[in-house]
Amino acid sequence: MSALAAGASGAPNPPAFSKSEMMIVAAARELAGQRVCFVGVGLPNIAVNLARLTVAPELELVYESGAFGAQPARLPLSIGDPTIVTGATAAVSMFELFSFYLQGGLVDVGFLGAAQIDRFGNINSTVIGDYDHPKTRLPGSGGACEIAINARQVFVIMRQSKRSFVEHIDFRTSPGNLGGAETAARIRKEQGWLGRGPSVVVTDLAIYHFDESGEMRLDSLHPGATLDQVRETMGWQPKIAEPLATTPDPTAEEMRLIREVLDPEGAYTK
Amino acid sequence: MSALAAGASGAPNPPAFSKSEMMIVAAARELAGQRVCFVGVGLPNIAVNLARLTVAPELELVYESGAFGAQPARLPLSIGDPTIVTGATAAVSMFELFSFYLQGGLVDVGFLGAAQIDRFGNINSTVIGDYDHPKTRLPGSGGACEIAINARQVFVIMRQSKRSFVEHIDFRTSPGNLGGAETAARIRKEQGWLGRGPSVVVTDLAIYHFDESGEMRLDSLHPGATLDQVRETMGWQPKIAEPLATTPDPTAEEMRLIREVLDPEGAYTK
Amino acid sequence: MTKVASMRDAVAECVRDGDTVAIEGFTHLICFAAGHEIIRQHKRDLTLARLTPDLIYDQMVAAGVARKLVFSWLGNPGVGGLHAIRRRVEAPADGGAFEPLELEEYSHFGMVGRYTAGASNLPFFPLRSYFETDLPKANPLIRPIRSPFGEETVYAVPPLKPDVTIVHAQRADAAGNTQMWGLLGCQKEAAFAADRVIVVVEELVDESVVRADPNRTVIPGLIVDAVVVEPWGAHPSYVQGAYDRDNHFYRDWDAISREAASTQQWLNEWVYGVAGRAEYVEKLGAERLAGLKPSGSAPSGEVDYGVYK
Amino acid sequence: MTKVASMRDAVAECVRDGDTVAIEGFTHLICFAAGHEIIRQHKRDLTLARLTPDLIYDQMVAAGVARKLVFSWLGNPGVGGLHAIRRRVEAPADGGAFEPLELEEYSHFGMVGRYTAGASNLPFFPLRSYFETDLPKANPLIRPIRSPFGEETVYAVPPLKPDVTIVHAQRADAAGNTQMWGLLGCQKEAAFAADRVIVVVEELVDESVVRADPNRTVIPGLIVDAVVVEPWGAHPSYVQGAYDRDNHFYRDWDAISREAASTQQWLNEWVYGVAGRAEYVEKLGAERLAGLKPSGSAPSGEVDYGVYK
Repeated sequence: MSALAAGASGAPNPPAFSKSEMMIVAAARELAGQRVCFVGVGLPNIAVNLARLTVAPELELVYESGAFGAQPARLPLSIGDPTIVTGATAAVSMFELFSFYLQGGLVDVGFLGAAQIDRFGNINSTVIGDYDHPKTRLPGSGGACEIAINARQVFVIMRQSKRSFVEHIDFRTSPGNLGGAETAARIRKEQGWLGRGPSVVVTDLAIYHFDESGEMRLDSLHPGATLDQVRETMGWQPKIAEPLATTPDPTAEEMRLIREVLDPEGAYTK
Repeated sequence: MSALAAGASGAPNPPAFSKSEMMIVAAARELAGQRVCFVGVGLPNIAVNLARLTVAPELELVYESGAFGAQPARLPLSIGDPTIVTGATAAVSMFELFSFYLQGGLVDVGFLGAAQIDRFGNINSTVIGDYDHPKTRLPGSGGACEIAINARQVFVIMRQSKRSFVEHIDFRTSPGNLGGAETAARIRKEQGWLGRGPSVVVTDLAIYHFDESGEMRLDSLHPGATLDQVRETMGWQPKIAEPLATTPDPTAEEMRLIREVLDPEGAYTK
Repeated sequence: MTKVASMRDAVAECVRDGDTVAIEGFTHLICFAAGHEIIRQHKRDLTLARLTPDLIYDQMVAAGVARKLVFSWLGNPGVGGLHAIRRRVEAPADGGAFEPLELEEYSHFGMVGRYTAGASNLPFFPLRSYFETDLPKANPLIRPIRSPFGEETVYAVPPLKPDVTIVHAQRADAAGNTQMWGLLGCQKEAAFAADRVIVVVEELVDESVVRADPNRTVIPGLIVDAVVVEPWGAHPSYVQGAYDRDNHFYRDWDAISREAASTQQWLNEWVYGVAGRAEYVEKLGAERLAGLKPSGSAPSGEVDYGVYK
Repeated sequence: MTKVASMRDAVAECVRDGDTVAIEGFTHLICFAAGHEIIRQHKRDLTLARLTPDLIYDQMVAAGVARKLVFSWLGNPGVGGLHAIRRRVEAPADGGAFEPLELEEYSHFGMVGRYTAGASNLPFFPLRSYFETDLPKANPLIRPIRSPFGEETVYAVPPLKPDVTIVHAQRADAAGNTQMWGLLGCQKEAAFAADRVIVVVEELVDESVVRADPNRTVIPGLIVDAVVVEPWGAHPSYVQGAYDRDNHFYRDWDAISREAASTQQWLNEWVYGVAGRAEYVEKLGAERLAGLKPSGSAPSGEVDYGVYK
């Protein structure tokens, strides 16, 4: 993950950046205009904090651990860091968090990572292989199952590879667009879900959104990434937007914030 | 209610006491050995506070309004008096109170009043007459319905009359022994209720417990009350214990506590 | 962005004819100031939800704002009945002067469960109440539900999602982050369940006061539409640490409300006759207010959240 | 009547072979001291329940106390997997050295709902999770339930009633009235759901400290069996206001736990090799402890409950 890509936008003195940094920046930009974001463990943590300092100053962070309106004095190392409580506007029980904030429909964007994802944005974070005799036992749902169902929309952030972007996931931990947009919309409506499902997938190579059929569509290639690279790291032939965009380089300010303010030790960006 | 009865126990200088005072004292004494008592509005409020000062010093009071371990600096005038919160060990939401304390089975004794009661301890506190066109609209359940189901046992405290001790109640707000002990025990077991139902009824004339068939049995007549008075104020022929006891007079200490400490203004005992 | 508004503007904007309105607070923190403003603005056809309608809904019903009550205990605690409401419930046919009032009745826990389901977007809330009682017959919205584990049947109540919930509290910041202490009732659940929320506070505080003690926050600004600063806004109910319950008024109301005429006279004097809560408070007089102040201070003590840099 | 006990006595009396044990705390207030004592006392066949098994259950599983996990997220947060647990889950057949470990899996909200149902004596708790996922196939205790209002189907989880719940907190009085601040997790629900409760605190305080702020009380003494005073008892987890999470240890554990042998060596040194938490703390050393103290104080401020005489 230390591969550096030179800026491709022709800007003067483009800062060098890693694939992880590009992924974080791209995810942060997608949060423009959003209001309430549910923050899970890992990359979402830094992406949402970057968004709050750039495109979404009004963004309210709801930490899965129960802190609301956090003003961390340092980049929280985990979603349970004590720095997210001191100075927060509220610290609540998990019952309240999951019942009233998440299931109650107050969360605009839920972030999910994934071990496997399919073309309809259905997600596996439970096991690779058979459930009873797994090849790899993954962490499991945590809050992912209920975030996928209840957050108004879902952002996925993950690195892509043949093992992670697959035709068929081994276990469905979090429902996406199920077998397609029509079924998904019907079920979400019938069941009174407040969430509309996945809306964006940001990887180390590209940005995807979901088209009318509920399928992932490649919309923007990160600088330095190629269509061949994308195809080699997916288990299906992706739909491709016309025209296909190139993700703008991280700005100098975005890079400064990541490297000097948010993650000076490189915990997320190594 | 200002009728005074001379003490019948032959004690020297027996204090004069009203029927209400006798009723409060008798109810308080029944709390001996109990640990956690759910305090509703009205007479139970003074009875449990008297018990705590006499026969049940370890009694923990759970106020329906959400205060636990209250140490009121004055006799609380209502169950929502601010004096029950200041200095309490806990003040909790009603969700927590009803879910964890009451339905969770932590309450040993729940106190209920009633507009009507039948021989099996089923209670009406909703309407007199037809529900849709009532002769008298009463307050309704409040917490009475769930207290009857969930408290380990239920104490009833009420004045008796032909209108209140009836063959058939007009509306069942709180289940007692239903049609008899056998049915009641079966349903409580099948349904996983933690409560065993009503165990004592204290009136201005007498004390009743429930026999094996689940029916109210007259066990003790208050001093000055007669069997005739009891029969004239009940809608059915009561079972009568052999031998029938006489409730011991209020002691001087009990009277002092009521009149000087708990209710110097006579709000409950007029 | 401040949400601070006058009571007049908050009620005018948030409360609409035909709405379901919940002014919650169990004995504590009942916002009479908001109820009176709703009366003054002649709102109509409201469905009023509260565990205990208390004097505030008796007054609102007497003033003709309501067509329906959703409740669990209908009385003047420790005093007796609610006469204005009973006039419309007990004599709907012969008393031509009084339109019938629709009642929808639960138990306390049922109402708490309804708000909880509303706040949680659950289609129902299960509880052990109601079995072998007549309440499910009186209210067909109380329905049995079989446990998928074993043989037990419990009852379910439907979600209650008020159009507007109004809660009173000790303090909030301008964004609506609200803290309260003492009896909490189901203020939180009722607020999260509502489409719109008005918070009425004794004191507006800086955001830093709220942030110093995040566990004390009961309602986040996120769900709040208006913050109204209205000292003594809960009188004759009370505010822990600020003023006592005015038990004399609760007793006085029994006589005032026994007749329709005396009830209207009281409304004319104390509701229509004042511009707002400030005037009402002035009318109460300094002596009465002084008698309701706590006799001393009982500080909570401080805890330390620690700085983590 | 004091409930104060040593950790040794509390665990000896409250935790029995075969029990379902919940040591709760979401990232915050995880009682490692109790987990280590359970290991030292060679408890066996435990079912360990926790949303996030975390390092504490990885250590307990490595030490052989558990036959089953009930959980919702199995990992070392921000670091990776839990190797001792994975050794028993991924290679149950070929690795003769490791007995298989039974897993019963939910989501976070499912676990919270299970504790809530347990605490409330409800036969199930309904939630919107699980629909159109494989979780109900993997765990037949996650079952659909039809709403009695309309067409919606939600899922139900069964109550979880631990034999013993162990919670860590900032402070309690000798009767077990327990106050905590910061992230509350589901400590309360897990405690109310349990048959027996051990509370482990940083500080034993006088009853008057608790009574000064009744809204801060999370667990009433009523349900508490033992109060253990064990400063630093949550390390390497943390206690808001008292000490920070020892993130270095969370990272170190990844290497330590990769092999069964190094895991055992660590247990020998840091669990079996010390008599209790006091010795463990001494072994950590003053410098390490000093590095975990907050960099400053962040006081909550006081509120006034008022005296009402």
